[in-house]
This record gives sequence, C-alpha cells and structure tokens, in this order.
Amino acid sequence: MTPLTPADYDAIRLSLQVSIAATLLSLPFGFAVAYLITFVQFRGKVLLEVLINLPLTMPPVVVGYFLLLLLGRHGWLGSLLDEVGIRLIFTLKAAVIASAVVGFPLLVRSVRIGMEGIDPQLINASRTLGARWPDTLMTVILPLSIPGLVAGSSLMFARSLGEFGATIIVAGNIPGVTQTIPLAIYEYAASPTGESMALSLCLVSVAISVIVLFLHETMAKKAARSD
Amino acid sequence: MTPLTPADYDAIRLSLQVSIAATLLSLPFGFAVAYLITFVQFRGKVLLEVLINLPLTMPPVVVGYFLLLLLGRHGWLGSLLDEVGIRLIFTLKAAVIASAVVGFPLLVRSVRIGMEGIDPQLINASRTLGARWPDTLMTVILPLSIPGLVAGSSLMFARSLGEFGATIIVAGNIPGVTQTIPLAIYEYAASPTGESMALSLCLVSVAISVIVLFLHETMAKKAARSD
Amino acid sequence: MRLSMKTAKSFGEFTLETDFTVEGQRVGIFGTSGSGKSTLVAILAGLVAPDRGEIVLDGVTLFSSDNRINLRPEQRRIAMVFQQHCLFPHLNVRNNLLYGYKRCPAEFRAVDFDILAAVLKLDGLLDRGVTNLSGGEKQRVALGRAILANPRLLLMDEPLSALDDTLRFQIIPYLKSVSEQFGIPYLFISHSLVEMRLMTDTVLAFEGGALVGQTTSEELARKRMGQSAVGYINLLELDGMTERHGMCVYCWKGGELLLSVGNRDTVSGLFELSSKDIILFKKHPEAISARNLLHCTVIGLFESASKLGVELKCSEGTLVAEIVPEAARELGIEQGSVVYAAVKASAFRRLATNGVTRAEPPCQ
Amino acid sequence: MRLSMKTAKSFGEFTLETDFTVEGQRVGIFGTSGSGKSTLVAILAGLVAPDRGEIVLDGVTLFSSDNRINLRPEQRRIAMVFQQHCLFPHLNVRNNLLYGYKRCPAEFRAVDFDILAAVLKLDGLLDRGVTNLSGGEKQRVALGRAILANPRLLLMDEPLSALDDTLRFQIIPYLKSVSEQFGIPYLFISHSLVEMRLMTDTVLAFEGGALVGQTTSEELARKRMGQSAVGYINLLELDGMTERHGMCVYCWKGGELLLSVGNRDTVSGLFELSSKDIILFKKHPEAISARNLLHCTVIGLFESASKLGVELKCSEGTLVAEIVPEAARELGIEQGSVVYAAVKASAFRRLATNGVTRAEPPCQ
Amino acid sequence: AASLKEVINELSDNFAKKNASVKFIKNYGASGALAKQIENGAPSDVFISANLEWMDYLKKKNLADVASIATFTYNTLVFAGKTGKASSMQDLGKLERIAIGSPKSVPAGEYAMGAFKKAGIDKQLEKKLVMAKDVRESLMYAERGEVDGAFVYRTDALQAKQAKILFTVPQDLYPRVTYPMSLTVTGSKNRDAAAFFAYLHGDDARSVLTKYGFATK
Ligand SMILES: Nc1ncnc2c1ncn2[C@@H]1O[C@H](COP(=O)(O)OP(=O)(O)OP(=O)(O)O)[C@@H](O)[C@H]1O
Ligand SMILES: Nc1ncnc2c1ncn2[C@@H]1O[C@H](COP(=O)(O)OP(=O)(O)OP(=O)(O)O)[C@@H](O)[C@H]1O
Ligand SMILES: [Mg+2]
Ligand SMILES: [Mg+2]
Repeated sequence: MTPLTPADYDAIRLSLQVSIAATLLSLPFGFAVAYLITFVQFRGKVLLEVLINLPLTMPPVVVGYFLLLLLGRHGWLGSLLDEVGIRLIFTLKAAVIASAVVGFPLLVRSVRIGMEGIDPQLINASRTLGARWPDTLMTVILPLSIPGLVAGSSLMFARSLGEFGATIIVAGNIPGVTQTIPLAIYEYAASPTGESMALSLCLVSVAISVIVLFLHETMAKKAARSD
Repeated sequence: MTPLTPADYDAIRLSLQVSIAATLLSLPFGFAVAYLITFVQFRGKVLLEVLINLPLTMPPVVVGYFLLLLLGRHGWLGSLLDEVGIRLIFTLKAAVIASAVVGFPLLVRSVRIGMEGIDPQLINASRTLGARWPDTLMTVILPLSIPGLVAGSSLMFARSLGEFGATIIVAGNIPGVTQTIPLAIYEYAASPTGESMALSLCLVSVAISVIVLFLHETMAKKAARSD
Repeated sequence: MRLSMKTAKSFGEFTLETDFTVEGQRVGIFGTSGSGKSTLVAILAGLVAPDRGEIVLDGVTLFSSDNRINLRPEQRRIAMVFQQHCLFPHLNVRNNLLYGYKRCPAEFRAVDFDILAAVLKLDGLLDRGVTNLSGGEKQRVALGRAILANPRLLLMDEPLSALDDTLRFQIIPYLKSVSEQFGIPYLFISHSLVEMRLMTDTVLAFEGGALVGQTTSEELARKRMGQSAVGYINLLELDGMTERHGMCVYCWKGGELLLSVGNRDTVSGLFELSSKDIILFKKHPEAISARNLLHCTVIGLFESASKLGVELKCSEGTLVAEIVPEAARELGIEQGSVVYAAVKASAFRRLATNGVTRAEPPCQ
Repeated sequence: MRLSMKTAKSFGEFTLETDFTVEGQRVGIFGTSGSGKSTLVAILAGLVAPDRGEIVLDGVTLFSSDNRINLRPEQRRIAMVFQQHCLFPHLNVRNNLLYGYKRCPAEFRAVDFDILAAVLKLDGLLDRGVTNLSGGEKQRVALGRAILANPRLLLMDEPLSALDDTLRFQIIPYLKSVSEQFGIPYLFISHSLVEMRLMTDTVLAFEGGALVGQTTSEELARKRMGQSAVGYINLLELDGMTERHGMCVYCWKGGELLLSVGNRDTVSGLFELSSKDIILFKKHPEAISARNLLHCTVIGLFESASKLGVELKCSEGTLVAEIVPEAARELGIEQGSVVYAAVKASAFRRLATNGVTRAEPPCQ
Repeated sequence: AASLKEVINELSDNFAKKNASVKFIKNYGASGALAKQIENGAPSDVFISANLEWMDYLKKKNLADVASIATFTYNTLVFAGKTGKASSMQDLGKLERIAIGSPKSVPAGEYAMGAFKKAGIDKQLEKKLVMAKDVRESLMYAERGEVDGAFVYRTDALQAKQAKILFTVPQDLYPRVTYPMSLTVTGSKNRDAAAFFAYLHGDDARSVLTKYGFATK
C-alpha cells in the first residue's frame, strides 16, 4: 500500500469536516421534518415528502446540477446571497450543502420509522400532565426518537463520506479546498497509475466509517437503557 | 419540454426493471441480515455490519469498480460464473446487482430501526405459546417489521432509480440494454444541446418516485391497522 | 367540582352516551368490563374528542361541538392515571413522578414528593428505570405521577388493581387526604365495591356505553348490599382507646366497642364494619361469642335484592345491619322496634387515616 | 404436577431465591407487590434464565446450571398469562386467541374455542384488533390465548385483576373446570385471598424475593383469617333446592340451610360462607334475625393473629367460625363443646360451578 | 478536462517555480461540468476543454475571452488491448467486445463511431460495443480484460500497464482531436492568468506535452 501524501491528508480532513458538518447541520431539520410528517396534518404534506425524497431519486450529479442552478451566481438563492457578499459554490460550504441535501432523505426516513413506533398514549400522557406541544416534542418525542436519529445520522455520515456526484459539481474538485476523499479517489482512479493510492484512500474511508459505526452503536445502546 | 425518444422509453423501462428487481431481490436478504444483527449474537457481527455499510461509505464509482473486480471475467466470482456460462458484466443483471449493493445498507438500516422497536415480550409470548424461532420470525417479527420493510424498500427503490456510478461501471452504458434513466441523463447533459432532454427524463424519474411513494404510504397505513 | 357532560362518542358498534351533571369532590365510575369507563375519562382529559356534545367543568367549557370549543389536554389541567400505566420509558422513576410536577404552575404545587414516595413505597426505586418494574410498582408510579401534577381534576382508571390489600388500604386514605387537603376532586374507576365505598361519594354506573344510574356511593352500597359479598359498609369513627384483657376498647358515639384490631399507638381512627357482621336479637341473648352487644332502635328499613337493610340508632351512633325479610317478619322488626345488635370484636377493620401508616401489630 | 425449583436470580439489589417442591394441580403464589412473583413465573416459562439452580417439572429437568440444561420456552409447553397482557398487535382477537392453539400438537388440543370465547365474553369481539380493546377485554384475550395453547402447565399472572366481580366469578369456575377436565395444572398469582382460596390448593408465599411459606390454601386461609377482611371462607356444596316462604332451602350434609341467594334453576351448587358470618351461642338463642341455627360440636381450635378459629362439626358437615379468644374463655368453648352456630340467610354467596352461567335473579 | 491532469500539474508547478507569487487553484472535471460551473459563477481564469463544443458554449454565453481562444494541444485515437487481438480496423469484426466512450457524451467515442461508419464496419460492430462513461473507463475495461480492446486517446494508452496500443486509427476516418483553451472574461483581466496563458503557448509547454504523448502540431 502506498503511503498517503499531504494532499491525501487534506482530503481526509476535508471529508471529515464535510461529513460532520453535514450531519450535524441536518439533524435538527431532519428531526423537524420527520416530526411534521409523522404527527402534523397539513396541506402540502405530500409535496414536502416528494421534495425531500427527490435527491434520492435523482443521480447525485443531477442534484449537483440543480444545486448549482440554485446557488450559482444567477441562481435564485445564489444571486440573493451574492448581494450580501456570500459565495457558496466552490467552497467547502457547498460541499457540506451537497452532502446534506443528498443524505437528508435517509436521515428523515430513519427518524420517521423511529417516530412512528412511539406509543401515542405516551404523548397523551405528557399532555395531560401539562406539557404543551413543544414541550412534549422535546421531552417525549425527541428522547424516544434517539434510536432513529442515531441510525439516521450514521447513514447520513456514511453517505456524506462517499458523496461524489453532487459535490464535484457545486464545490468543484480543488485539492486542499474542496477535494474530499471521494474526489481524490476519483482523480487517482482516473489514471492507471493511481490505483493503489485510490485503494489506500478507500481503506481510510472504510476505517472512518467503522469507527463512526462503533460510536453510533454505543450511543444507541446507551439511549436504549432507561436507567 | 422536449418529447421523449424511443431510446428514452427504453431507459425508463430498464430503470423500472432494475429498481423493482433490485428492491425485490434485496428484501429477503435485507430482512434476514437485519434480523441477524438485531436478534442473534454471533462472532463477526461487527464485520457483517461494516461489510453492509461499505457501499454507503464509498463513492458509487468505487463500489462499481470493486464489483467489476469481483464479477469481471477475471474476478473471483466472475471467473467461476464464466465456467458455467453465466456472464453478468455489461448486462442488466449487473445493473440490478449494482443497485442492490448500493441500496442494501439503506434497506437494512430501515428494517433494523423497525425491528429494534419490537417489544421483546411479544417474542417471549409467542415462544411460550409454542412457536420456535423460525415460526416467531415469520409470525411476529416479520409482520411487525413491515413498516420498516416498506420504508426501507421505498428508500431502496428511490436509490436504485437514481443509481449511476456503480451501474455505469459494471453494466456499461449500452442504449436499450443497460442504459437506465440516470445514464441517459448523463449522456444528454454531456452535450450543451441535451439539457432539455435531461430535464424531461429527470421529471419522469421524479414522477415515478412520487407514485412509488404513494404506494408505499398506502401500504404502510394498511400494515399499521391491526384490524 | 361540578361537572356536566352531555356527549356521544362512537367506535364502530360501541357508543358511549353520557348525559349527567355531577357535583362533589369524590366521584366514582362503576361498570362492567367494556362498558365505556376508560373512554369516558379519556374524553374528559381531552384525549378523545366526542362526536358531539358539551362538557363543562366548574363553569369552564372544556368541549362544545356547537361552539367549536375543544380545550387541549394541557389546558385542562386534568391528570390521569392510565389503566395501562403509560410510563415514560426513557425516564427513571423519579423523573416520571416529577414530569407533571415540574409543569404545574408553582402556586399549585402542593403535594409533598417525599411523603408521596413513602406512601407509595417508591422511595427505594427512585433511580430505577421503569421498564423492568413489577406490575404493582408501575401502577404506583402512574398514580404518583398524576397526583404530583396537582391537577384541577384527577382521573384514576383502576389505579389500585395490581396492589395487595395491605398497600391498597394504606394508599386509599392517603388519596383521600390529598384530595381533601389540597382540594383536588377526582373521578375514580374501580371494579371493587369496597374501594368505591371508601373512595367516593357520588357514583355513576355504566352498562354497555349507557349511564344506567347516578347515585351516592351510600345509595349504591345500600342498593348493592343484597348482591355484594361485603354487604353495606358502616364507617365508624372510634377514639379513646384503652386496653382491657388484652383487647382494645374504643369509644364510639354509639357506646363502647371491643375490637380485636388496632394498635397501641392508635388512640383513634376510622374503622369499617360490614352490615353482614351485625346480628339482631329481640331479646338480650345469653352466652354469645360476639363481644359487642348494642341496644338500638330501628330508625329505618330499606330493601335491596331480597335483603332488608335495617338502620339502627344506638345513642348517638347509627349503623346499618342486613337481614332477610323473613327474619324481620319473625322478629317483628319495623320502624321503632328496639333490638340488640351483636357484633364480633373481629368484625372491625381499621382503615389508616393518614398518609404514613405505622406497622400494626394487633392489640395483643 | 410435581414441580421442584431451587434457583436464584438477581436483578441489581433484588434477589429472588426459591427452594421448594410443590405437588398438586392448583398452586397459588401470594405476595406483596415487588416480591418476585412475576419473576418466578418468567423463570418457569423459560423467559428469564436463573443465575444458578435447577428446575424439575414432572421428572423433566427444565433448567440445570450444573448440567447446562436450559429448555427453550417452546419446548416447555408452559403457557403464560402475562401481567401486561402482551397481545400481538398485528393480529385480531381471534388470531391472538388461536396463536397457541394452532401450535399445539393436535393430540393435546382439547379446550373448546367457542365455549371459551363465550365464557370470556369475547364472542362479539373476535374480528376486532387488540390495540383498542378495553383493559378488561385485553386481559380476557390474554387469558384465553394461554388456555387455548393447551399447555402442560399454565402460569397466570394476576389474570382477573381488571375484571368486575360478576365476570370474575363466572370465569373462575371455568378455569377450574378446564384445569380438571383436561388435566392442566396451573400456577396462579393473585393479590386476592378470595381468588386464592377459590382457585388453589397449595400456596407459596413470597416476601421481598424469599419464599416465606408453603402451605395449603386452606392453611393460608386459616392463618390469614385473623388479618383478612373476609375471614376464612367455608365452601359448601348444597343441593336439593326447594322454596319456602320465597326463600331457597338447600340440603347440606350438615343439615338444611336457608339462603337468600340462588336461582330457581340452580338445584345445586357451590356456596361460600365467611367464618365471620357465623356467631356461636352456648344456649339456644331466642328471637334472632339469623335464619340458620346449627347445632354443632367443636372438633378443633386454631389461632390466627389475635383470633381463634373454631372448627365445627354439624352432623356430616364441617365449618370454621371465627371468634376472639376472650369469647372462647367466656363461653367456655373448647374441643368437644356443644354450641349453636347462627348464620344469616344473606351470608351465603353462590359460586357458579360451570363455565356458562345464567343470569341469576334472586330466589324471590 | 480530466485527461490533462498530469500535464497541467507539471506545467503549473513549473510556472509556479518561476513566479513564486502565483498560487494555482486547479479544478479537474468533465468539460461539460466545468463549462456549467463557469457559467454559474465559478471563479476561474483559464478554461481548457477536451472538445470544441463546450468552448463554443462558453463563447456564446460571452464567458470566454474570444480573443484568447487557441488550441492547447491535439490527441490521436488509438485502439488499445492485449497484444495479438487486432492490428487494424478490419480485424475488429473478429473481436467479441469493444469498449468505446459513450458517443453522445465522450468525444473519443463519437470519433470512434464516426470512424466505424467511414470504414463501413458500424453494423458489424453494433452488438459488440460497450459504452463507457469516459476514456479512462474504456481503458480500464481493456486493462482488466473485460473487453478485447478499447478506443482511447494515445496519451491514455501510453499510461496503461497491461493494454498496449494495437493500432492507431487512420486520421482520415475522424476529425482531429483538439483541446481548445481560453481565458475567461474575468481571467483576461488577471495579469498572472494572462502570463500563465502565454506560458501555455510556449516551448516549455510543448515539450511537456510531447513527453506525455500529446501531438502539438
Ligand atoms: N429485569 C429487571 N431488572 C431489574 N429489576 C427487576 C427486573 N425485573 C424485576 N425487577 C425487580 O424485581 C422485583 C420483583 O419483580 P416482580 O415483577 O417479580 O414482582 P411481582 O411480585 O410480580 O410484583 P407485582 O405484584 O407488583 O407485579 C421488583 O422490585 C422489580 O422492580
Ligand atoms: N379506539 C377504539 N376503537 C374501537 N373500539 C374501542 C376503542 N376504544 C374503546 N373501544 C371499545 O369500546 C368499549 C369501551 O371501552 P372502554 O375502554 O371505555 O371500557 P372500560 O369500561 O374501561 O372497560 P375495562 O373495565 O375492561 O377497562 C370496549 O368494548 C372497547 O373495545
Ligand atoms: Mg378501562
Ligand atoms: Mg407481577
């Protein structure tokens, strides 16, 4: 196995940054959306569901392309941000957004499965004990959703670690700036001589995900114990 | 919007075939693996978990590359199959396998979240009533896992519909044979004139996933009613 | 509390129709399994919306289909002891107990946590999770959680069904005292006539979703006396205990009573005496094993099933005895008759009257 | 059934230690809340593995830490009525009931589904899902499911706690008859001494995880007589009913008895009579409201708490009456004394003896 | 274009050595993706494309500095595979599977298809073609023996370990493979970018390109 170059270490650091940021950023939104879909009746619910699942159905490259259209200089959001001096594309932020968008449906789905298993009588109990909706949300639904959140965020983290298609479009493939592990692997693999380097990076990626898996399992076990 | 060409219809048909086949094929395995991880204690469990989650962590292209190594003419499994006259690579079967492998971690994770929510006393109850493990599995654990299975297979189906990276490597991009929607989109998008065609196909893909989403929601609701 | 409830709620073939107004702090709900008791309290708590109708509690409209009012559960301040407990699986016993307490406006927080935990015998379990508790332990946590919410109205759905008698009769007086002390009215569901008699004044009786009777628990006890295993329960306040020949002698407003129960520390207390445990004589009986013989006047008679309730007055005290009509005819018992009532010393049963009860070795 | 169990199981601070051998078809388990009753039956069913020890049921070793034997639950054919019901949420009532039945080897399938559903009053609910059943309905499904499994041993963890008295006393004789007819022994957990006395012969008493006594339910009833609200329960087989002055006159082997309960169709049956409801006289009492006066001989005396149990023989019948020691001294009651026992007609309580019971309007 | 990675890396390193103040930010990707990125505001100064199509696209959108558009280099189409499989276009009929880039999205594939047509063997090969995502993927198939050979650029084929160049496709069968380059409109205002752009025209650049197998004329 070939030793890693400084650029590879950069890629590893960037990948970790992106995955962690994307996961943490998405957690509250994922929880909120799963809650809306599971417990609240409102018009346009189906639309929301479709919207969330879109990034799953489309090839990541297409997602990336749409994100580029949205966040680019002439994009609906990009032009607004441009005015206040914020540029997202070709920055690590764009990579984070790409990972977050692509992994979001996975997160939401996991949290939903967990939420749907909550006994509605527990929610009833908390309300008769004086808890308003937001209170019940934080003290009953949230803690009982932890297994789903843990599972969902581990899916999301892993997915972010492997996200390539959307990232390369909105963030570019700039070594040391936006080149994450998958992008680096792509570059190595593009040349017949880079194969072993690509493999090394692959193994790093696997190792990271194993560690994260362990952490999550431990967290899930802790959450399962009530005392 | 540009009208679809016969090749596009082929791509749609192929995509549906691949997604349906991949989902149906994976369901029993997904259930079995989720069951093993949730309920059975055995050595090498962590290894199994890591193995299943691998395709999530790695960019799909890399997954495709490993599949090629495995299933190719000189691959470990491919050479065996070659002897009995089966060739997978560059066929629709390879596309199905690619989709199945990439979507498998999503399926397993969903089923697991559902399974972990099953009250262990129900399993105890069935066993005191004379049910052996396989019986309990089919009559208690399976029906109570249906929400997880439904959610997981809808994730998997959507993921298959959008699968590009691994498919293009192991199945090639052969119009009418292995060119699924994402691959067709990729081709259209590669040339400046194909943009609107790419968009049309994207919309088709979204429409399919909306329909599937509805079907799944309906199924999940039916499964939730106990009477 | 003044509760008026005129609602209808259907589940498939089952319909619960209620139309009553009830006043009082201690209301019982009585009825066979599946008669709609749990549904009724769920409607009151705001967990199930009636199909139509109106609910008014102490002048506040909780629900009205005409005026489109439906107060949310947390606005009603009605706490509930769920039949299936419904404890929060992610919280330990202490935090389950404190869930409602913490959410109760500070000015209403009155119930003392430590006393409650001690009476419910939960003090040793506070840091345990609730998933592995025993059935009775779970039930006590559910009860404690609702009480600590210091609600405006407390709904209790068979809150004592999983408890042994000792514990049950220690908890009942506590419940009563909490309700009195802090002015918390309650609705109490139970299949036990004894609990009903001890815990409630007014009783609503349900059958197959319909209210079949509203009566005082006194009336209910009289009506059911004929069918009940324990008959009518006389409640006697006794005090001034002294010992004689190793037995306890108490003062009752109807005279001196000899009891085989009691406790050297208990100089006073509430005791129960079943109507079945009183035998009437027209003449003073001789050589009788019963230790108490009261000289009484019959001040009333009522019928229940095929039995006759005889209201007796012994100086300042009153008692209800139960006899068969034939005996009344034969003995010539009628309003104004003078009779001797024989009661065994062992027929009395002491009910603890304050939250913390001491061990109770018998008198001797 | 012959069950010997010498096991230990700890949960944190709580330890359940069992060391007993019990023989008989009807075994009771008695103890305060949290004393380890549910844990005991879970161990027997194979759901909780003891830390160490040995369990032998009818010569078959179910568990032995020394020989590394631990039969799986489905190999034990021990069905259980769970305290928290544990119904299958995805099956309707019928399929919940039939779950064990279908898995029972055909040669053991004996219990009749239709009769069971009728006795448990579940016949109208068979196609309902179980999630929305009332508490008592759930409990009956749990009970029916276990019985229909036609097990080698039936474990019942407070199976009647959520039921009203009418239903409870209709189900009890059915349970007994099923057990007798099909030879299914059972372990029965209850907090009710009445149920215990009716359902069981041998009783194991637990306290804080330790076996504190193994006795017959007869003995337990005598021992607890002093503390119990219902005293000792005499069970009397009565038959040959005739009517007199609108009351029922039954033949008992100890003589004729006048009852205010019963039913014109019921020419025979099992009745209960509390020891508290018997008053003893040395001389024939005059003008007494009690309708039955039996001439008896004292054949035995036993003490319980501060009370005295008096075993009486009236021709062929025996009864236990309860008096205080002072009364015994005063009346000079001792072995061999001749006394009159007064019993009110209303003191008897009929227990249905077959599964399907009819409505029971009183005699009159 | 991604196929230029090594060349551009070397050229930019060389240039940076001489001009210490210049810092390179390189973005490798498919020509189409790069063009779209520039269109949506990617802050780039120099654009090198693998085909003329995307250069025209940017020209039309007024994003490329028209005056600067020039040819960076040329490439030639070859057939690479295990030795002995084929030695001319005519031998292709005997083969089982042939990898080409997807004609619609990969210029090399498009050129190969054109060559088949011109050579009159397109019908014969129709069922044997495996369309790859890009040139590197076609070459990988050839390397692993999944196909008998692949139509790839000479520069790629030279890096292969297993596969050898079996024959070069006659230039009369396909148009010349041209890599155009240009300064973007923003790049034309950047002095360093202009300097580098000029450097790309120079002899230094030519010798490096030759080293990697590109044709410079
Ligand atoms: N899995 C467990 N982990 C920890 N403690 C446990 C567990 N199971 C039971 N216990 C404790 O062991 C004691 C005995 O429990 P068990 O359920 O056997 O009581 P029980 O006699 O059935 O009581 P009840 O009449 O209230 O149902 C209780 O204090 C209970 O909290
Ligand atoms: N959500 C529901 N859907 C359908 N039927 C219901 C629902 N809730 C209750 N029922 C039915 O309504 C009837 C009354 O139920 P409820 O729980 O109020 O009875 P209960 O008086 O509390 O009985 P128990 O003493 O057995 O607890 C029962 O037959 C029950 O099956
Ligand atoms: Mg109920
Ligand atoms: Mg228990």
